[in-house]
Amino acid sequence: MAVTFRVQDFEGPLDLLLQLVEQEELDISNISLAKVAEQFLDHVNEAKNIPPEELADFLVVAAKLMYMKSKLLLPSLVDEELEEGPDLETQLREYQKFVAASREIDAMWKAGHRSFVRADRPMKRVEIGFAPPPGVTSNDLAAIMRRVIARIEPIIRLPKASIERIVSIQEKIRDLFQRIKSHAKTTFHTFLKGTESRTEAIVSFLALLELVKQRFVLVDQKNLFNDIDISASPDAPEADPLAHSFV
Amino acid sequence: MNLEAQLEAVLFAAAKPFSVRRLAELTGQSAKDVEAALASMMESLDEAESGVMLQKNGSEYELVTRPEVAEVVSQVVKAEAQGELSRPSLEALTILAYRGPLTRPELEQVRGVQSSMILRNLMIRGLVEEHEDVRLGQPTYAVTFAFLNHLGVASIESLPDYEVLRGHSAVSDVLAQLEEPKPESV
Amino acid sequence: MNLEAQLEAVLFAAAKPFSVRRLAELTGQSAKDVEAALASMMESLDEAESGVMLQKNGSEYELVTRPEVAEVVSQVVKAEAQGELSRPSLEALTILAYRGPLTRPELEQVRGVQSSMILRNLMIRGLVEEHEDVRLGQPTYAVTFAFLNHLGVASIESLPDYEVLRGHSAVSDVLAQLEEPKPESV
Repeated sequence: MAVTFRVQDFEGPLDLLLQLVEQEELDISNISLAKVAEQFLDHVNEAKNIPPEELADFLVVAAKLMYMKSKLLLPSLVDEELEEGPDLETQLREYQKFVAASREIDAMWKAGHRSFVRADRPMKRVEIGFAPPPGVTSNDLAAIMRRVIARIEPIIRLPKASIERIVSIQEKIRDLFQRIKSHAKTTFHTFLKGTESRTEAIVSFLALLELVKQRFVLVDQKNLFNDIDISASPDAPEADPLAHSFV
Repeated sequence: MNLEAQLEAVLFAAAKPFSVRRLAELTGQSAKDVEAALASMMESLDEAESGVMLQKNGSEYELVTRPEVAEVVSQVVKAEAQGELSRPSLEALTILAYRGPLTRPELEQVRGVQSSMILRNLMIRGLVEEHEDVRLGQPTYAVTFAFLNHLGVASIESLPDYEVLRGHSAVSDVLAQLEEPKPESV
Repeated sequence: MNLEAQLEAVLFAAAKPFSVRRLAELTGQSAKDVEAALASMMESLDEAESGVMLQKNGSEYELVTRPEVAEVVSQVVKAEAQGELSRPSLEALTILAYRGPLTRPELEQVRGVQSSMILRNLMIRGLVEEHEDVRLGQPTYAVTFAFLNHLGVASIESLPDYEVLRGHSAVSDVLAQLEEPKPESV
């Protein structure tokens, strides 16, 4: 689907989602969220400046949106793992309130009507002299320094950990693609069954949607309440779907 | 001399925030009496239209100048320069101000995006601090006096629409869904 | 806001004596009006039995604590200056011991927390001092010889595991981030 308009810079998945809903002049509801699902995916696809450590959060929201959209078409479709966690509609309503409040805070921040604390009198220093902390040893210092270092380490690792997480999502999609090709035919529930965590279910689901979108697979549902059959498309393009996927 | 005068003198002389507990220790009075005296001090400073007000953040108190006189006071004291706030910073500060103290996963739940770098940057700027109380094994974070000072408010309760945003049940609903940890938070 | 409140706020925040002439300049009012406002302030502080009073010394005025509360105030100042160090203070002191001299932004980058009050407190206690070398236009800070002496070590290098902890890559890496542009500007 073509993107019908460009949103302004966005800061996180809920911000993007809110901007899409507001620009379409929709209320926040499950139906309107489903309506903007594909636009959301397109924006995530095209955005160049999503920090790697935030990409996974965008993918989580994308998966929820696509799941909501699928459910509107196929009410029988229920995935317990995707049902878990916060309800996106509630989450977005709350987020909207805080965005509004943050604009007022910003105005106050810029107004310059600030309070001042009392200046420190330089006299104090002269009065006190040397006051070492009682009972502190050099071994205590070494222990504290080790704690400080332990606290820094995750911060240093953050970008690396994010990249590792994205790489693992890519590997997962590659793996799923192979599974579909080799089995030729599978069903939607089988597809989600092997997944262990919510993230994995989301990734599986996203992979499927990508493959459908890029015409690698065909989906077919015999009856309204039946499972969805998935099969490799006979005229699947030769290109690697990963080249076009958004992860 | 009465407790209120003692507390006022201590807050004035030390020129830093004190917790109710610490003030009770220092004056040898019960926390309840200290709280009552502080409430009375807040009221009398307001009534007297003093240039000084008592600011409250959580269970801590500090004496500061009233925002209405900021212009004349800024001629004699320099406040630490704080530039503008980016949108993510503003968002995180607003959520922590109205809903804090919050753990990092709770903040991330409301923002919908991982927030460890934002929290770290706000702590380095002195606008957010880690609190003593831990929830579900996680440290909690709240806005600082430096943040309240910059806005010129006596307490977070005086922020616009405080009751509505603080007490909204839907926020609690969202947060209640947090009992299970987020999958693989980085 | 009224003149009295403006004067009170100026005297409170600046924490030093002011002449009537200077106060008149700051507020843009006549010396006569300033004097009248100061007289009124003196009276209302007395009537309210505040812990703070307006002291006149020659032609200069200063807000000070009332002598009746001197005891509790000096106790507080002493306790604050000589008692145990808070955990955050001890942490800052340790970082400066192992990794100093550091500028304030560098110390804050390693701690992940704003540290100006803590740094001031450590200097007041004679545990930390400003160093000669300046980096990026910022003064640097290191622990004092008196503090090392107190710990019973002859030099910084004799601190336990000095080489390993000082040279740890996590600390160097996080300090290196100070020079790079931040991923998210706060």
